[in-house]
Parts: sequence; C-alpha cells; structure tokens
Amino acid sequence: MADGTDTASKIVSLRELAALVPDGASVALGGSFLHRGPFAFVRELIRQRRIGLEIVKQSPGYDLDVLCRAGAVAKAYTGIVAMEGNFGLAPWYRRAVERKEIELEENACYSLTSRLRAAAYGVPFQPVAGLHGSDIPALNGWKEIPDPYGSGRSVWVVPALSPDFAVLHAPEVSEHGDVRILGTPHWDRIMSRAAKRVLVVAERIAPMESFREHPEKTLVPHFMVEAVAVQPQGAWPGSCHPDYAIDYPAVEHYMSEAESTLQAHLERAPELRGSSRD
Amino acid sequence: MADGTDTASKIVSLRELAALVPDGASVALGGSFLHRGPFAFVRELIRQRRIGLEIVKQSPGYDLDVLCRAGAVAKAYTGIVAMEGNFGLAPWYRRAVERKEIELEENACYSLTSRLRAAAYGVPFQPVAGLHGSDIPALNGWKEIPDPYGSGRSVWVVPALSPDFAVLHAPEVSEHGDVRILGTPHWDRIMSRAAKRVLVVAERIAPMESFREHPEKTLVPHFMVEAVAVQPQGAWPGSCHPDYAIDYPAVEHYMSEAESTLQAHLERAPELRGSSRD
Amino acid sequence: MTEPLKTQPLKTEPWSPFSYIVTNLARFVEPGDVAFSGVNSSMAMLACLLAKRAYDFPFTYINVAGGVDPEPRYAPLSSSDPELARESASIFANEDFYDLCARGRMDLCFLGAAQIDAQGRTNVSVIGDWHEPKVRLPGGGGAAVMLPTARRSCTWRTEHSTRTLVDRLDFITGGGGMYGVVTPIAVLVKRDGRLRLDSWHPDVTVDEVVDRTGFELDTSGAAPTRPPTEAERAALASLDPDGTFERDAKIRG
Amino acid sequence: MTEPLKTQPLKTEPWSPFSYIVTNLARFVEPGDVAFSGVNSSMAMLACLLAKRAYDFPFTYINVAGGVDPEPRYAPLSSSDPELARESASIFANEDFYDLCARGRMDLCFLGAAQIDAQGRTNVSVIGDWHEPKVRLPGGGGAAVMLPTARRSCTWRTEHSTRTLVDRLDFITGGGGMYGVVTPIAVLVKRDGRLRLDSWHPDVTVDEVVDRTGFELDTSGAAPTRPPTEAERAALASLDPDGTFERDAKIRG
Repeated sequence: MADGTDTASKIVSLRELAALVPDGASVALGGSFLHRGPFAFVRELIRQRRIGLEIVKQSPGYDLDVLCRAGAVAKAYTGIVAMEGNFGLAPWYRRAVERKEIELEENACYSLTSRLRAAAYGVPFQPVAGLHGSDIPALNGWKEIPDPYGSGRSVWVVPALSPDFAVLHAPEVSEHGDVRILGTPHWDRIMSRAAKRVLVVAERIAPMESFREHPEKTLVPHFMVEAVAVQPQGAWPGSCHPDYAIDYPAVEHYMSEAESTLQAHLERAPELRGSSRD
Repeated sequence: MADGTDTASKIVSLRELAALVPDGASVALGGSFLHRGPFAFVRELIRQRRIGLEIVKQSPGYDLDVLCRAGAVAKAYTGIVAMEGNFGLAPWYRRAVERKEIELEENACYSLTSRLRAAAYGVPFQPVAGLHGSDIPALNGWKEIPDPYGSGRSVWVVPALSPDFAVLHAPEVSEHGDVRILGTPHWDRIMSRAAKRVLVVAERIAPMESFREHPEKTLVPHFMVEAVAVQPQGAWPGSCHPDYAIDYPAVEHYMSEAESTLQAHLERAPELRGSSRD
Repeated sequence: MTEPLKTQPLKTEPWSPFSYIVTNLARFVEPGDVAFSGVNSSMAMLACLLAKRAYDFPFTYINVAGGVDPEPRYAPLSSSDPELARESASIFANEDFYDLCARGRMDLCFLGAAQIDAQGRTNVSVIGDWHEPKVRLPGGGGAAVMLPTARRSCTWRTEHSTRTLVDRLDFITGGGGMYGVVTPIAVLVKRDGRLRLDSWHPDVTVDEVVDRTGFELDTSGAAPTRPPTEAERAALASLDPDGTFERDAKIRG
Repeated sequence: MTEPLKTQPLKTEPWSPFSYIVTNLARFVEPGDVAFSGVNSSMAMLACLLAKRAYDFPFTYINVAGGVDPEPRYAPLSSSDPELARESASIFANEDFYDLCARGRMDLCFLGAAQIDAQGRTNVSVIGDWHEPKVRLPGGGGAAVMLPTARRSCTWRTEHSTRTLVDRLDFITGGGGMYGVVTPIAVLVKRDGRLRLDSWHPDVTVDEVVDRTGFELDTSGAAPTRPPTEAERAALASLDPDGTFERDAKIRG
C-alpha cells in the first residue's frame, strides 16, 4: 500500500504533489460544486499538462469544467455537474460531452457513492436502493439481483470503483498528515476509503495539540495519507469553510468565452503568489 | 417514522424511556464490552420485568449477561461476547446458550454490522468481505453470490436487520436530543441508522452552544432521536469516556455466583440514587 | 389559522411568479417532516427557509451543506453554501442524508428537473438522445435514487410549457415520480399515479394551464391557488430583502 | 542493530512464558505496518505497545478503542479501554478498521483463538458440537472476516497442548488461517499453507514442542528463539511495572 505510516516527510510542494498523478490516472476529487474542491491542485495538473485523466466525483463543477477546458480529461464518472449559483451548466464539460471529446459514465450521486463503497468495503459490488424506473442502470449495463432471502424484492447492484487517487482539500492538517474538515465533508470520507492513494491540499498545518484535543473531528487519519501540500486559498475561486467564501467575480471571469480566459484565469490563481507551489 | 422532529419534550425519566420498549422487542445496545453501554437502561428493563427480548450487539458483555441472568432474553445476535479484563467469558450468557434457554445467531462483528448496513442503506442484503472458509455462513443459511460483473469472485451476502430500537449511552446530549460521543463511537453510528427508533441515555445535557461550536462531533442529530433520559453514572459498572473508568470491584461483585447477587447488584446501581430514574 | 381555502381574497398586490413558486413549494412541507434541499436548488432552499419562518409547526430542515435546522444569517446564492450549516448542532453529510432517504425515512425531497412527464418522472440528463446529445444537462444527481425512495418528492420549473411538462421524456433520469410540481402558473399534485392540476395562479385560466402542458391534465377539483399569507410574504421578503434572488431567477409567468 | 540471530546469548535471566508470548508477538510487527489489536486481547495490546517502545522503525498501531498511534499513560486491563486512544490525533472507529481490513489494507491483525489447526484456521465459537455446546466460547468476533482479509494475522495461546493446537477444529470460526502463532514454548509461522515450527523457547526441546502439538509439525529450519533484547525487556517492564499482567495471565510454560 501507499505507505502513510512514516510521518516524517509527508509535506511536499503543490508541484510535487501534482507530479505524483500520472497521465491517465483515475482521480476522485473532494468537495462539491464550488465548495472546498482541490482546485489549486487541479490547476497544477493543467500547468503540468496532464492528459487522459479519469475524474470521479458525485458533484463536480469548476474542477471538471476547467480540466475539460484544458483537454486533460478522458472520462468522467459523475452524478450532477454544474457551476451552481447563477452560473448554470458547466459549459466546457457540457461541450466536451456533446462533442464526444470525453466519455461519460452518468450516475446518481448515490450510485457512484455505492461504487466507491464496494471498493471501501472490499466487495465486488454494492446494492443500491432506488434506481427503479430510471434509464441509468441499463445505460451502464448494471445488473439487477433478486433478494436471495425471499423478500420478492430485487435490487440494482453496481460494481466496485477504486480510483487511483483521492485528492482532498482541507482547511487543516496535522504535521503528520491527519486531515480535519470543518462543516460537511461532502463525499470526502468515502473517497478517502475507496481510493488506492490519498493526497491532500490544506490551507494550513494546525497544532498537533488541537488534533489530540478533538480527535473526533479528524476525517482521515495520517496513516492513510501519502502526501500533503500546504496552499492557502487553495480552493479558490471556490469556498473553504470556515476560511473564505466563493469569489464570485473570479468565477464570472472564468466563465468568459474568450480564448485567452483560461490562461488569464490560471495566472490569477493564489498558488502562483508566494512560494508554496514549489 | 418515530417523530424526532419535535424537540420540545424529548427528555424523559429512565423509567419512562425503558417503558417504551415492549416485551419481545429487538434492541441494539450501544458501546462495547464494559465501555459506554446503556447499562442503567438494561437494569431498568430488568426491574420492569421485560421478557423475550432480542439483543443485537457486535460485542456485548455485561449487558447481555445480566439480561440473561434475569431471564429477559429470547435471542441474541452477537459477534463476540465476554466480560473482558480478567473476567473471561460472560457466565450467565454462556449457560443460557449451553442450556438452550436463548437462541443465538452467531456472527462475525462485521457480518452483523453488514446486516445493519443493509437496513441503513435500504437494501435487502449486503455483501461482506471475508467469511470464506468459515462455518458461520452455513450455520446461518447465508447465501453466496457470484460477482455479476465477471471478476470470477463470489461473495457472501447477509440479509438486512433493522432492530426495533437502538439504545445508546452518551456522555452528552443537547436539549434537543443531539448525541455527542467522545472517543470511539464503537458501533453506535450504524446502530442508530439501522434501528427503527433511537433512545438515548446521557450523562448530562451540554449547552446548545457547544454543539453549535463543534457540530462535527455530533454522532446522531436530534431528529433521529425519539427520547432521552439523563442518568449520571449510567454506564456503571462500565466506563463512560471521558467521565469515569470501569468500576472493577463492582464487576467482581457482579460475577459472584451467589443467588442473591443479582438483586444486590441491581440495588447498588447509581440510577437508584437521586431522582433521575423517575 | 389563516383564511379558509375557498374564500376569494381581496386583491392586494400581484403575486410574482418567483414568489408563487417558492411559496407553493414551501406549502408542501408538513408538520413533523424531515425535508431536504440539495445542490443547485435555490428555489427549494428558499422554500424550506420560508417554511421555517412562516409556519408555526415543527419540522426538520436538512440540506446538502450538512446543516440540520440551521440558522443562516442570509440565504446564500449557492444552495450548497456552508452558510446553510450555520448554528447547526450536527453535520449530516451526504452519505447520511442519502442513506436516510434510501431507507425510506426522508419525508420530503426537493429535487430539480428539466423535463417532467405525467407520472412525475423526470429527465435531468439530456435533451435529445443520450448518446447524441443536443444539450448535456447536469445529470442523475439525486433524482434516480431519491425519487423512488423519498416519501414525497417535489420539484419546480421556472417555465411552464410543453417543453418542460412533456408527454414523453427524452431520457428517464428518475423513476418513481414527483408528488408535486410547481410552475409559475400552477401547482400539480399526483393522485392515482398521475400529476393533476391542484390549483392555478389567480392571474391565469385553467385553459391556459392545460394548453401549456405537454401531457393530458386532469383539472377536476382544482381551484385557484390560495394567495400568500402575510407570514409567507414577510418570510420571503426577509429571505430576499433586495430582490436579488427574484431578479436572478428571471421567471416569466 | 542487536546481536546476530544465530549467536547463542549469554544466559541471563529466565524468559518467562508471559514475556515470551508478548515479545514474540511484537516481533511480527514489520516496518510500515498498520497493526491492529482488538477486544479481549491484552497480550496483543501489550505486543503492539512493546513494539512501539522497543523498535525504532515506524509503524501504525490502531486498536478497538479508536486510537491511532496513541500514547496511553499505562497499559489498561481492558484492551478496549479508552486509555488506548489517549493523545490520538484521530478516532478510527470499528466500521473504519473493519473496512480497512476488508479491502486488504490491514497489514497485521492480532486475533484471539481457542483452537488452532495446522492451516492456522481458528475456533473461537464452541467446544463440542455448535448445536450441543459443551462450552460456549466468545464467538466469531474478528476472526471470520479478518483472518481471510488481513495481510498477516497472528495469535497466541497461553497453553501449548493438543487441546489448543488441534488436528481437527470443533468448529471453523475463521478460515484463511493465521500467519503466526505464539505459545509459551514456541513460535509457529505459516509456510506453504501450513504452520511450521519457526523457533522454540530455549528452555524446552523440539521434541517436547512436537509432542504437545495436536497436528503434525514440520520442524525443519527451526532454531531456538532469539532471547529478548534489552530494549524489548525494558519496554515490557515499563508496560507491566508491577507484574500485574504477568500474574493475571497465569501462564505455565
């Protein structure tokens, strides 16, 4: 396994962190829509010209969209994709699907979660409630299994999905790599359990003492985390609770169709200020 | 559903709380071995002469043993049963099984958890990793299902189990019934999600403000909780972190074979001191 | 108690399509409900917050920000904003509220939809053929699982037309079917497996509603929609004090 | 580095059966391991704590109290005591460590056993027929799932006899099979699917070990067990300063 038991040298630069993910890797991204996504990490993947990625996320938005805009994506496993707020659909993702530039596995958020659960629980498939009457199961070739205990019910089952990486953005980590999320963890918990390797970008390192005082708040224990980069404002232009809210003007700028926008947007990013990227 | 949305009148006496559980009910008990079990609640069931109970717990000890000693149990769904420390086996449970006074469904802790997961996830069955080569699945008539996605693996699946009640012991609740556990929740989380109704015994009511400051530490939100009794020392003779440790002399006294011990033990219990029982 | 349903109110101020949708969504909340609003769902978020402020019965509001009966200082632009967990005594995260719904304990789910058919089934996936999309929509999200498992699901469309209320969905994202639908001009409620007209906006006619609906609409027993109470009006005004949500929604009746 | 394995040590003090078991269990811990001890497992708890104190390589110790690399002030009597989470930076609860094991990411599991067969399979359920029990034992616990899914599982018996190391289990609680077994007189390690003698207590003979084992025991390549290092002795002494654990264990060699 990716050895997270050695706590000595887990803190790396954002550049080093992104360099761990090769072309073609499958990557689960934490957060939801414009909230607490590993967006600095995603931009760094673009700067490093990564291609062929498979993105796994129940509710992506900006992250999947900017990766599609940069041509970095081969396939997406998603539940619901949108920019949210008043920004509507994720336009570059939308076009990438419509032009068949990327492959899409459309899920319910919960069926994708169930695929991750199967991986986290070490079983080949996971039953999912609901889905009856939806065209989605047939689309994906999923199987329906009758209850072997004679209830007369049948249930859809989905196959295990273990992404190569889960990449999470957190407000706080310990020096050993323990990950603390404040407010909702969105889907980060199950992603961290299902993925083969866990990478984290954090706003800051919080004192060990605070982790020992509130161990119940730690979402991912250090031994499951391979490497951490510290990047203040790393979820920009999204929010990172409790530190900052969505930067709506920056999102609006991103939404501009102009050819030069992507480059300009990438150059505005907080990870280019200061030295934390390196 | 058991309506926990009305937060007005959730605090009841221990006697009233226990009176909610009828003869023959299936009851999942929180905690593990001598730690943070709803032991005052269990004793109150005995005082109220409840019979025919089905006890669901991955790692019971004192609670299942004292219920067997009082003749309150019809069936037990368990993983591992012992007194722990140096007390060894749970003697009255052991005898009840050996004399066939109670029915036993022997589980692995994880297969019982998986039965609860199926109930919590609204599916008729749950796949469980491992179990291969064990005599337990055949004992229980469980089914093995081949992976319909062609991995060639097959997996044991267990049927959903939704106890009538989950009864948890917590150090702290809010006045609305939010439940905070400090340290490990043991199996309390999945029990609270799988059961039809959730009852709680707490050491104390903590200020609303502290719940709002640390909402991440709340294991069960108020709307899932039907009723709460406040009973200091309610996990005696076991521990309740962070308030008190195991009372080993009291456990040793309990272990005495003398006919009069059960009554003497029940009379020593903290819930009989002060007025909180009523 | 407010005025009886059938009494024709005094004409006061016009009822904007925005207010009509939010208010009538809020009216689906019943005492004791566990009610949920998700991502990308400003209208549903506002409806839940309105119900909390305008109705004096207890219910539990949970949302995709993990909040349980939160006390947000304001209604955020993003319906998954952390503000929606402010003052919450617990964090009820995504796995938890989906499991709650999956096991049949969610009373009321608010879910978005692009197309809705007569059975209340929804399409949020695609306009055109799934494999040859004209418009790729947000996708499965909550619908496919929550629609068949929630006790009641409700949705809204800001456009009432034969493009949105359709005879045949381009794709069935969510089976099971909505219990209630609110548009700028009507409230539809399911009875015997089909959406029927429950009430209509006082400014339109039943015929107009029928004409603008893509499936056959039973109107028997329907009545004009009860106008907003003072409490509902005041609650919505407090949630959208400068009319930003109303302007951004750009709804035409 | 301590002394080379094959060097016969100077006879120092006798090696008590208690110390022999705990020390040799600790020696199963390898650098980088995620190692787990469960309920009802004082020996395993002490072994993990000993390894933390005596060995200078990193590994992660998790336990049934939710602790991750805890710093208990003392070794508690109950191996699921909250003391085992003291100073832990996270709480890794039961569902979490079982899932970890189930998905193949637990490197080393310490699990109790009543009977062990040549394949390392265990019975912790019953003496006699399951349906007509002579002795009802604690039951399935971790074994049935963890034995087949952990990378390595190890156990201990405080009695080395044909009643504990058996040719035929009364009931197979855990398939998959132990990687290592420590008794008061020997260390068995699995090779090619069978437990073989890896080393024996310097105070007994190989013949005695073979005689007291209920299944056929391959002894080829075995050697006397390396005596405890100073670090191991000191670590155990610090964990059981007044000999309470040793006395309570009541182990005869």
